[in-house]
Amino acid sequence: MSDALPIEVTSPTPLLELRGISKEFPGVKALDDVSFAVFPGEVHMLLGENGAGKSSLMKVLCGAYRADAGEFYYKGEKVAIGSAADAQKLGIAVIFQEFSLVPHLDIAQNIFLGREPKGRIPGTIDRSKILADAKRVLGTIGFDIDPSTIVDKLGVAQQQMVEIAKAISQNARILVMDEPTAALSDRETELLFALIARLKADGVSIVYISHRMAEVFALGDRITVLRDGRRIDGVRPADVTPDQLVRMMVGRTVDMTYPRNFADKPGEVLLQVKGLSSSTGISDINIEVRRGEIVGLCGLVGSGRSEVARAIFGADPVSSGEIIFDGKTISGEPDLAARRGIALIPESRKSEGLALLRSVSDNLVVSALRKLFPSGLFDQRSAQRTSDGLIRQLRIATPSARQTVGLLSGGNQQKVVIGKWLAAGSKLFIFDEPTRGIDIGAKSEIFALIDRLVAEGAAALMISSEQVEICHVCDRAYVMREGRIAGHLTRNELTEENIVRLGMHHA
Amino acid sequence: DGETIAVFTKNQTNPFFQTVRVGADNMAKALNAKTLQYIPTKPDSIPEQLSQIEDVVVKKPSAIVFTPVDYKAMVPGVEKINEAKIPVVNITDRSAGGKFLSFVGADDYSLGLETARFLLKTLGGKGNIVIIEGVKGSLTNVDRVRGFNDALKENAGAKLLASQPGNYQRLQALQVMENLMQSNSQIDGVLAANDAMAVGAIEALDGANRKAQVIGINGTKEAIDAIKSGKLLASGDYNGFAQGCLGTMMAIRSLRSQPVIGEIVLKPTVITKDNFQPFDVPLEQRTCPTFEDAGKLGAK
Amino acid sequence: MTDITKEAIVPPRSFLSQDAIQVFYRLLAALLICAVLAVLSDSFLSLGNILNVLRQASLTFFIASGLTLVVLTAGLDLSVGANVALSACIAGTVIHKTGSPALGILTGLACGGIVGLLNGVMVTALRIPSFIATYGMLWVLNGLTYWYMAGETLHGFPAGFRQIGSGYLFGLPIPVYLLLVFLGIGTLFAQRTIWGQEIYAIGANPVAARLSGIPVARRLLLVYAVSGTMAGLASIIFLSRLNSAEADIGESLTLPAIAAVLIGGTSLFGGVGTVFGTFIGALILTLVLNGMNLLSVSANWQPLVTGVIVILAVWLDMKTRRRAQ
Amino acid sequence: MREAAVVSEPNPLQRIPGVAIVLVLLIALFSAIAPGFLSVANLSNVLVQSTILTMLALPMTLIIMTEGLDLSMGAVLTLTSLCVAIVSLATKSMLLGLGAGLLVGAAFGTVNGWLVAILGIPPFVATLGTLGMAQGLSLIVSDGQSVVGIPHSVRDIYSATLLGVPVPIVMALVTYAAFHGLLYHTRFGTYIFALGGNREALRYAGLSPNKLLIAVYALGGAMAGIAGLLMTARMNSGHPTAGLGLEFDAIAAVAVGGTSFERGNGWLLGTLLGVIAVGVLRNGLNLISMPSSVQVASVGVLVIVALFLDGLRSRA
Ligand SMILES: Nc1ncnc2c1ncn2[C@@H]1O[C@H](COP(=O)(O)OP(=O)(O)OP(=O)(O)O)[C@@H](O)[C@H]1O
Ligand SMILES: Nc1ncnc2c1ncn2[C@@H]1O[C@H](COP(=O)(O)OP(=O)(O)OP(=O)(O)O)[C@@H](O)[C@H]1O
Ligand SMILES: [Mg+2]
Ligand SMILES: [Mg+2]
Repeated sequence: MSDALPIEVTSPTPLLELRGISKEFPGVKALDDVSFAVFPGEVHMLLGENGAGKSSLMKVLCGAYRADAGEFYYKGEKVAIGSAADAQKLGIAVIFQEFSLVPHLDIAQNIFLGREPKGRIPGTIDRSKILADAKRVLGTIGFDIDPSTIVDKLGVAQQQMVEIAKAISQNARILVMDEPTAALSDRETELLFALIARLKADGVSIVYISHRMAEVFALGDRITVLRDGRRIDGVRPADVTPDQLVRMMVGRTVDMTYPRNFADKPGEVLLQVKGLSSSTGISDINIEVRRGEIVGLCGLVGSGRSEVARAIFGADPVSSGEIIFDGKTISGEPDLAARRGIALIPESRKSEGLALLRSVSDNLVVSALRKLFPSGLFDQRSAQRTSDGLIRQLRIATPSARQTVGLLSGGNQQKVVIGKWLAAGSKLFIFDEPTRGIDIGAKSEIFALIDRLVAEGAAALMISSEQVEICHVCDRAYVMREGRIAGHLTRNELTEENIVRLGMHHA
Repeated sequence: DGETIAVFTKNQTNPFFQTVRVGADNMAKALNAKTLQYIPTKPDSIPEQLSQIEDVVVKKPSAIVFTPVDYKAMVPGVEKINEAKIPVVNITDRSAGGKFLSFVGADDYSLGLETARFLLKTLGGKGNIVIIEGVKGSLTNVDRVRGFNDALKENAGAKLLASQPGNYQRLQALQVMENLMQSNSQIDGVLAANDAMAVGAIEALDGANRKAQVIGINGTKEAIDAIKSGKLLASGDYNGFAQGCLGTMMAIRSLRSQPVIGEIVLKPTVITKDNFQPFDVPLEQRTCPTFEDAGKLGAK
Repeated sequence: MTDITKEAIVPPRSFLSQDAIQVFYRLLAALLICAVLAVLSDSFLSLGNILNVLRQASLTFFIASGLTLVVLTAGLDLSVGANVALSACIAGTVIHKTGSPALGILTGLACGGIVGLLNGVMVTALRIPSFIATYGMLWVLNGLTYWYMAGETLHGFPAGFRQIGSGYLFGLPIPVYLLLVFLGIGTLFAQRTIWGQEIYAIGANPVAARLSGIPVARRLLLVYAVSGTMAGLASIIFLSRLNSAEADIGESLTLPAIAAVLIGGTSLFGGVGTVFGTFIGALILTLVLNGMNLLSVSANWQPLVTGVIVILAVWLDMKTRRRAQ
Repeated sequence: MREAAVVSEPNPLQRIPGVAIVLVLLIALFSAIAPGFLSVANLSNVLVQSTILTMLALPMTLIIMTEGLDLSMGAVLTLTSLCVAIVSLATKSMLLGLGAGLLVGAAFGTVNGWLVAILGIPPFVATLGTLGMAQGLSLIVSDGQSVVGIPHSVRDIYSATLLGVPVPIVMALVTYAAFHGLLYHTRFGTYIFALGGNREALRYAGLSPNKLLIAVYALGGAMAGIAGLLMTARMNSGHPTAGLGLEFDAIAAVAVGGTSFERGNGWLLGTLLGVIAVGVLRNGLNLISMPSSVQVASVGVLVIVALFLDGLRSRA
């Protein structure tokens, strides 16, 4: 493996080839006879619906899962990838969808976990070298931060950057990125794209999983589409339109413009927030949401949008200000807000949204227990019926309502988080990044659902980093900057340009 | 006058040691001295009593009245006291080492022997017997059970069915007894190494509507009550009150340069329904024996 | 829905829930121990002995059933034993002073419940991890009890009161009826009420539970109070069964209760387990001790055997659980 | 804003852990009211008394960091203490005794690790089981009796001094230094953080979490072996119940010291402070002759107060 790689994008032999990979979980055929090839120096996009098997294929590729059947070829030679160590020897590095960082170690220790430079005394670590090395790696991806910072103190985006640094530091020939931008802000996304370009120039192959069409066409050299565990097709971006790609992924046509039936006249005021401040860093927030409206809440990552959502829901303590919902002032814990009819779909599905060890059904009914069982007596059958309905409605790919929710694919987990509030009969839905990690088909269905909800008299407050979405579906939007409302945009003013302008620091 | 006597006992849960402490307090009050009680927070904890000794040595009380939680393992502690030149009297369990002014205690072996003999005599020297043991390895238990067994050996007609641990705990003794009754249809006598276990065994017998003669050891108030009501055959008097009194007395006398008795081993008394009256007096109303009585009670 | 998606959805293989399967395996383990004992000892299979075992298991079960709820929320209550001791001593005093068993029972339950509630307050309002909060509480309660009892023993209670612990009704010991009642109530509460569901949800992920609109603090208070009240109930049974109480009765009750919960298949990480499993756990522990008494196993060997059984029981559980998945 | 919170230093007062505050308060209080508390002899007492618990609490910190627990430590300590006594009695050699203690301790630790890592039994249950086994073996090898008559060389370990410092304190300091180095400066230490924080990360890094886990538990057992030597030396005998329940003291010290039971966040110095705080409290209360029932409760109050202060701090 010491021989230099031919930097030849059109090399006839793939760098790595997977043939006939199958992988079955109880009740789920995650991969069914999938073949997949990566050529040197290409960015290979891997697309598919939620639960199509993308992450599973990559986990097989990097040795985290053992395939039931299939063969691996490295530069045309048959190899075995039975463990993470095997994959590493072949120069494969992965940035997982779920973080693989150790919270109470610092950035440098995380980057070089298992590959620490040896100190003078056996067993010890050369502290100055590890810091210097980390600094260098962080430099190559343009991430300026002290490598001795403890990872637990970092935000999601920063953790994602460390994750990337960790993969880069392995000098991999093949780099797998599973939805790397889902948690990144625009600035970090740009850094990442620049990095990808550089790696590509160095002959590194990149497998890139994403649900964002724009990225597919901006970055991809080749595209492989999976559907229900099968390989559907391999194409070049130049040869397809987004519509065609989507049809390959979902097997039908999807309207990607998120149609909305805007009401002529907004309804009565449902939520009124007056001068809200909280120790989490937001101050003097004034927001109004009327029945029948979808109101956007935009701004840069870290501008405090989630904090506003949490404060309204009672999840964070309010230091001053007033929240009037449906004519009455509310203050207290989330259970009070929930009972009055507010729903919060939080931004982190794993830590805040789901009981991963419990079943899909348990998770789907948990917020609606009081409504479904007013007598206080719980009935498993009726809970199951309710969840079966939601599973159908949201097209959640799961073998049954009894499946453990932690075993679903990322996007399907997100659907469960959304689904649990549908049964509760809430009046105001606060969505914090509801479509993060959700495939295009599901996205348009979810927007159709929100549209239906508000048409029936509910309202929604929606936080999203994808400004296109905000512009398409919102009646109007507030833009936040540094913990305050920086401006308000009406339907007519709602453009990406305006959002960015208002949201920028020192605009 | 005004001496402080540090009194060490094994735990705060066993009623026996409460009688020791009250005895010591009574005597100290009578002699114009005062006591400081040291009890491990975890019952019978060796490391803790060792620490307490080390702490007390810093405080330098006039004298110490000492019950080792373990007679062998506490020897280094006693040596620490000796090194600090604090006079110390050993009560209850005889320490395996160290220098003491005096020892005041009862003889566990003969207590076990005598109470068991009494039971066997009542049964006419024969019958099916079970032993409920205390905490494995504690001096009191070893000697008492040895006494039980020797009494059994004297009576060829008596048969030992089982010897099982109740750890000096009422509930455990009750459950052991319940279980033993399942496998033994006829149990005539129960030898329990303390009163709490004896009473536990009686509850088990009552619950199964079975009868057996039961003895315990310590002479606690509940045992006396049970003897009065005829449920308990007898209890060996361990006489903690006298031990506390006499131990403190010896310590104070030595501080005042009065003569002391080097060793007082209280004679075993078997409390039965014929002689319980003197024992049926509330603790607070009892009076300590005098120095002259001490000789009669069992000085060697 | 497209046809392909439909294919991916395979119906569940078994109509039994995972919990039911686990309980079944555990029951099997208990029966296995019974079979071994029946072979080794003639007296084991007598009706008397079986009732005996059930009655002995009941005390552990009362404590452990409340504890199960706490463990389901990913908490732990190390103070249950000390709570039993204090409640028994206070209830005993009340009966002595007033002569009214009813008043004594109420006091015992209330005392246990209040201690539990205090645990709950420490865990929710003061945010002290339950393991530590209840460990601290254990010592505070011990101190209180030692001080209150001052080395004395309470004994001698009215005959009527003593029936609760040692009486029979239609040939069955009264504690066995109580055991069945609380087994039923506990199971219904955990499986068939929305509070039970909420408790499972809290254990599985407290943050998500809070953001799902569950009043987490109130439910936790409830759970700790119930655990305390069950300790109070156990103290009453203890009192009437042994006709006496002293300061150190709790010490030997805590670890067996926790062991019963864990052998019963409830996970310390919360969200998984059943009250019925705990019952079987208590049963297994009692069977082992009963067997060792019947077989006259030397005292020295008893902790060792118990330790091995605890590990074996849980290991078998893990094995079957893996297979079932 | 959270971004700001990362950069700016929080109020330094808020960063002082609860255990340090409690310790300082206790020392101030007892200096004022307990005669003799500040004497060198007494302070040396407190430290010497804390050494055995230190030996248990340090490895317990590492075990808790792996989201584990070792309930068997007290019982294993008891067993190793007996082994030290029996072997040194038979061979008249302290070193052989220590060797036996270490061996038995490490063996038990390895069994714990094996049960937890390979069989996947939850640590609480696995070590509850081995607790029973160690306790049973202690009773069996000693037949419930104390083992006495051991050579003087063993006893000297506890009572001797090195350059005027009692040997147990020297041993504890060396142990602390070793653990500090191990946890914060070696690869093994790094992996301990990962065992509790993110076991998957270790697996992806090509390391075996199972082997590491076993090593951590084995270390705990071996330390119980060393503590067993100290215990035997302290009692000049072996006793079949001497160390029972010490594991809970160790766990309390770890918790008081600010190590959390989740996600591999541990603080060794805090553990040391926790051990000393418990020692100071007991010693001071003995010196002022506090009634024993209050002493019993005070340990509970200490634990609760320290954790409460920590909770306040983390919320601020
Ligand atoms: N460990 C597992 N056990 C059981 N089922 C699994 C497991 N891992 C994945 N699956 C199932 O395999 C299927 C494919 O999942 P995978 O995570 O590969 O989807 P994905 O394409 O990455 O989806 P997403 O876009 O939502 O991340 C899903 O139905 C998922 O529920
Ligand atoms: N400058 C930053 N770079 C990277 N991550 C950040 C930054 N600022 C905050 N974060 C982290 O990003 C996450 C979201 O931030 P926060 O909730 O404060 O703002 P938001 O506007 O709601 O952002 P989001 O778009 O993620 O909802 C948090 O976990 C936070 O710690
Ligand atoms: Mg995925
Ligand atoms: Mg956010």
